[in-house]
Amino acid sequence: MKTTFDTQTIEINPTGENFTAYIDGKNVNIQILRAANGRMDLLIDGQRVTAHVSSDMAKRWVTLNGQTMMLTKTSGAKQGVRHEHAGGLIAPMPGQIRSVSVSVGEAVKKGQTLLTMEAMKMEIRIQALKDGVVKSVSVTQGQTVEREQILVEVE
Amino acid sequence: MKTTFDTQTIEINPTGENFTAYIDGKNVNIQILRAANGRMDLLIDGQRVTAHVSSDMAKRWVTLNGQTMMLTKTSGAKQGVRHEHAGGLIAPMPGQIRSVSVSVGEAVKKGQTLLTMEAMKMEIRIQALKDGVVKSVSVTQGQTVEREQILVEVE
Amino acid sequence: MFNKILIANRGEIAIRIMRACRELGIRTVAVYSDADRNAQHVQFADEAMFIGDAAPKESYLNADVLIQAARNSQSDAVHPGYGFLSENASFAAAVESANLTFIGPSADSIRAMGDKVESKILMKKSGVPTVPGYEGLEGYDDFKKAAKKIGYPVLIKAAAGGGGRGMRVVNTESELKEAIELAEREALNAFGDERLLIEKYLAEAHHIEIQVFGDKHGNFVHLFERECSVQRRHQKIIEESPSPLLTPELREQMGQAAVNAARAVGYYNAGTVEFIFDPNLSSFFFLEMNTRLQVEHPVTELVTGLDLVHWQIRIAAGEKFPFTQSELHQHGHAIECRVYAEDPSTGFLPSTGRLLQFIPPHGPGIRVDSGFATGDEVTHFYDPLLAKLIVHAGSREDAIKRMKNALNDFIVHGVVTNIDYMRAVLETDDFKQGKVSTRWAETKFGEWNVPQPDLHALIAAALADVVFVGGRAQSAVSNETDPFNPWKQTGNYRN
Amino acid sequence: MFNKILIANRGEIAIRIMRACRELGIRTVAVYSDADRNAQHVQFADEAMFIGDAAPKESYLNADVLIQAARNSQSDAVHPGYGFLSENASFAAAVESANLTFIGPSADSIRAMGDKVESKILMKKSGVPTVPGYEGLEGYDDFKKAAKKIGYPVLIKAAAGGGGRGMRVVNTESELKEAIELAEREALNAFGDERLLIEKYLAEAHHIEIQVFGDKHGNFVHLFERECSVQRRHQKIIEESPSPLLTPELREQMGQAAVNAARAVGYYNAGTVEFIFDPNLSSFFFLEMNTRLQVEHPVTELVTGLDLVHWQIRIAAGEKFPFTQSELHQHGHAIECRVYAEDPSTGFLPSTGRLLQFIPPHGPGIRVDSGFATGDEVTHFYDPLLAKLIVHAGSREDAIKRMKNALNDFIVHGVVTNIDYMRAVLETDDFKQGKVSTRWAETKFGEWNVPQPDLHALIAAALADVVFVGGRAQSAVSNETDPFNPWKQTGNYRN
Repeated sequence: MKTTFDTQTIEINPTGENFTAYIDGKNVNIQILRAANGRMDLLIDGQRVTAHVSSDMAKRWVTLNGQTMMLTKTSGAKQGVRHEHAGGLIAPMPGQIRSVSVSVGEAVKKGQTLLTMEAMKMEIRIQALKDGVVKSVSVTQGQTVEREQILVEVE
Repeated sequence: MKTTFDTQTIEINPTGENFTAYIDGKNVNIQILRAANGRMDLLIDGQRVTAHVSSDMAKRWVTLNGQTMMLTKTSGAKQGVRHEHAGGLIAPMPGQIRSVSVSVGEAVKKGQTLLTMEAMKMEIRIQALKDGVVKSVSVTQGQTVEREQILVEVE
Repeated sequence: MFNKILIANRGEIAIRIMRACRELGIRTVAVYSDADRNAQHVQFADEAMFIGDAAPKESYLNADVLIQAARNSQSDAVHPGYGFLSENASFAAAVESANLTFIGPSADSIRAMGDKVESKILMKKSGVPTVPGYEGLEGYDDFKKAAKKIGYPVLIKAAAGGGGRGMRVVNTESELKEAIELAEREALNAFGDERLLIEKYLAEAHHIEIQVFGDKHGNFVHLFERECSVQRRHQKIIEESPSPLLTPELREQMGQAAVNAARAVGYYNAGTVEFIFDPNLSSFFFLEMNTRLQVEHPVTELVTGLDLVHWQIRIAAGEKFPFTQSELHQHGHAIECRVYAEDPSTGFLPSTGRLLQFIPPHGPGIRVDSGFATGDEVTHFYDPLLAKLIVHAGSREDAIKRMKNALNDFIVHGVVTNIDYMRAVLETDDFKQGKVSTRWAETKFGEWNVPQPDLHALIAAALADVVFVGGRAQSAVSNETDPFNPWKQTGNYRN
Repeated sequence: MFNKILIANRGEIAIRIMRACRELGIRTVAVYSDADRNAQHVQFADEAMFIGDAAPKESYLNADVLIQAARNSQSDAVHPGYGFLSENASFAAAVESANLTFIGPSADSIRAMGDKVESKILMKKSGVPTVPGYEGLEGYDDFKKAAKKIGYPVLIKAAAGGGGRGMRVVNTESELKEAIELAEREALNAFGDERLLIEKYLAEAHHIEIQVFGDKHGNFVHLFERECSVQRRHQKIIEESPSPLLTPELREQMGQAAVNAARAVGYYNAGTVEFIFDPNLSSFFFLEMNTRLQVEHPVTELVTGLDLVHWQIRIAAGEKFPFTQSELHQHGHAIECRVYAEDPSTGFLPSTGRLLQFIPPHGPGIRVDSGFATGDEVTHFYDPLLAKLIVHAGSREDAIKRMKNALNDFIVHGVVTNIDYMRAVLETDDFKQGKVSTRWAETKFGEWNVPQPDLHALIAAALADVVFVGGRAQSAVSNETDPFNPWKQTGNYRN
């Protein structure tokens, strides 16, 4: 089975009772000692490795030696998931719009606060990344927004 | 759905978003507040009840208010699962037969040690429940036995 | 003693208070907002009352509804926990007016200490050293003048508040105006009071606080210090006791100052007097008094062997605090790490989502206070504190090692946490030597880079898709069978 | 300090030792039998070595294989834990001969104390009070005469052993012969030595033991007592420290006697001197010395604040024990309950099976040392100890309350446990008043009746079949989908 995480492609193949992983032109031997409840005890080329793994849609959470990493499964063509839109400012986290300071057509300067939102008791300022003109404002005061929702576009 | 545990029969019926349990000629209202991972938070006739429940074949393990009980699902006709066989002595737990002191046809007295087994580092004596004659010996020294396996019969 | 206590809070602290109630044989009533219907604290309580919508103002900050819930459930006391209404004098007064006991100090004590302006003036009068600064200013020009006199950097903070909200460090005059506006708005929003005060910002300051206890019979003791200097965005993340900086003499002086502060406002129940400590001057300045249980109270519990919540309840019920100062001692060393759902690589922005795995560590000397379990949702409505991880060991060195191992064993999947970040902090020489000041995380520790997945991580992620088909590693519908047979999925790959 | 330690044990104690190693920065090597391939202690270690078949003789009691495993893994020390080969002098000697450090006392000390006959004679010589009785008897007639002289009831026990194996109380002469035969066989099987000794059986005896520590530089201290009188079948189930019976004077005398006992055999590392204490006479008698870590060591760790396993390792590495007797103190009160897979309603017969749910409690002052997790199999090959539940609180009264709540929160499904039984013991007036002697459980507490399922239990069981179709509550194959969506099963029944 071939899978791509972000830009890395890896192929897992069963070999009798064990597996091999093909990655970067090399084969790695894997033996599963135990796999249950989101945890795997493995021998990778003879080295004991314990990994906790969880999945949520395309995301994979992996903990190894106490370090947690997040990987994103992609089709392999895309360079990961894009988090910015051209000139569009997106919500960094879910929350509520507290104030909108600009309207469509208004000229704004780099660093100017365009709107503020509140999340987890914090006030967050959304500021212009460049000088420009407001192309669209997609939210109103009091509105609840989701993470990565586009709030305002500047061009 | 009608279920019998040991000798008690209970019928669970959905009523809209909730349930009723019919037992001993009475109806009890049940509301499920949450049910996940083997744990249920219920309102039973308005009273908050938290139960942990696990199943293993016909056995149901239930913990309520810190007390754990084991129930056995039956067809309803039987009076629970029988743990004794007429004159037959069964292994109280899994283990290994250490010695067999009697043979078929031998007369034995109540309390006489018929065989010994070892389990979890303990020596357990299997003794005659009544005076009688050994009808069968089903195990030999060194043999591993399962819980409730018949070891010897006296009649 | 009380028969039933309503806990006007949520999350880990609600559960922690309920544990104490259970141990004292007192029934517990949880309250919950719409977002918390299935929260752990609701499941943990003997009874639970719905109090309104998810937004705090509609539920956990709604005094009337909370008091009504206490009356409807026939509770005889209310424990406010920390945050929310815990330092709201009107709430404390309203609880007492409803013939319920408020488990905390009197409304007057809260009021006296809650106002950062008034309390600072009172402390000056009582001979408790305070940070140079000004109170009662009005209008931008006054602030500008004051800041100039004090000298930049200055600190602007809410007169009514605490916990870093409504607080801004201002480095130059050009930042002053917007900082005041933002702080006023946050203060108004968080505390319903937009007044601010301005102080000298001490760059190399350590945050050292003293736990105090007073009973209703006029007895006061302190339970020694907590060093809380590891902070990000003025929020504590790692606390410990004893402080690696204090000499026995300084500890004694600060303890006495804290008791004096408490006595000045006729304090009873648990409280914390926060000081700024300047290691170069070996001087301490009164910062504020928190008139409630602190988040970091467990480190004090571990080194003193006292259960602070038990004593909060007992004192509220009129019991005398049974120990004199000389009977209290610090044993060993305790450290707390606050595990937050936040991303250190994006300026500690909160992270929300469903907890796919939530496995706290355990073992000798390890305590975890948490309000979450696997499968729970971390929402954006409330504080992103997932758990408090606290360790106790014979020495500071052993406690640090124990904490590093405990952080290593703490598995959280589904939201980004600060676990790796905190372990990296513990591994610095500055932390080991006790040199971390309150601005250290921003100025010295620097940027945090997320560890990049290595070969083993890629293999594990890819293998999980093969091995756990239909199990944990896949949220799509499939043919999971018996979740109690760990081998069913791996078929003949079993070793 | 060591680089790598092989732990020649399994279960909770192997994990507990590995935690200490991790904290000291030492790599760990687990060993496992065929039955333990997937055991928690194997998963917890840095490395793991297979040592043989499930039967202890073929694996955990096989000294040659264990030493070979230590050499193959390039370990530089071996920790034996408790049980198995921990008190086997030949093993200790063989470990040292293989140029590995044995983390425990010298083979000579083990040998001197391991022989119940020789050690009793040595203690008599050293002025440590011993129980009236006879050693070195041969043949039934000698035993019969000795028993008559002492007066029934008498206690027969293995000269080589401990932990209740090979031990029999004999009430009348008619029981004597079979008791000797059984005890000899058990002793031979467990210790490879069938010699027995006979003693007066003290009916109202309390079991009080003193933890001692010696280093390799001739320093000795004791870490106070543990009261271990709650026993069934001569096996401890509940232990605590301090003992509710001891006065400071008696504590001091017993501590001194224990140190004398240790000194008499040139002891180093952790050891425990067990005494029988007669509350009517206020007298104590030497019972035996256990030359290893005890199961119940955590209660001592909690009241003294010392990590006993850390100190075992440090002392084995040649460090000096850094505290003098006067620097050691008891803080608060600690209780341990041993959670066994056994059925109190059938004479404590072990219970085996797969753990369908295994949810240990947590919270302030609660510690759990366990070698099991949900999904694990409890087999008949080894000791049925599922977990040690240990609490620490300010007072004995608070500790009892804390323990009752912790037992309440401990969920174990799949095997029968003694949890309910232990909670019932804690609720008796005798326990509360510290009056429980070693025979109390059998003679006073009486028969244990399993709680009968009530209406709510029936409803919960029946409802689970409806709600959890395909989930936890059903072992048959069905259409479980996403185990992380708790609502998928309940469909529109969700509230």
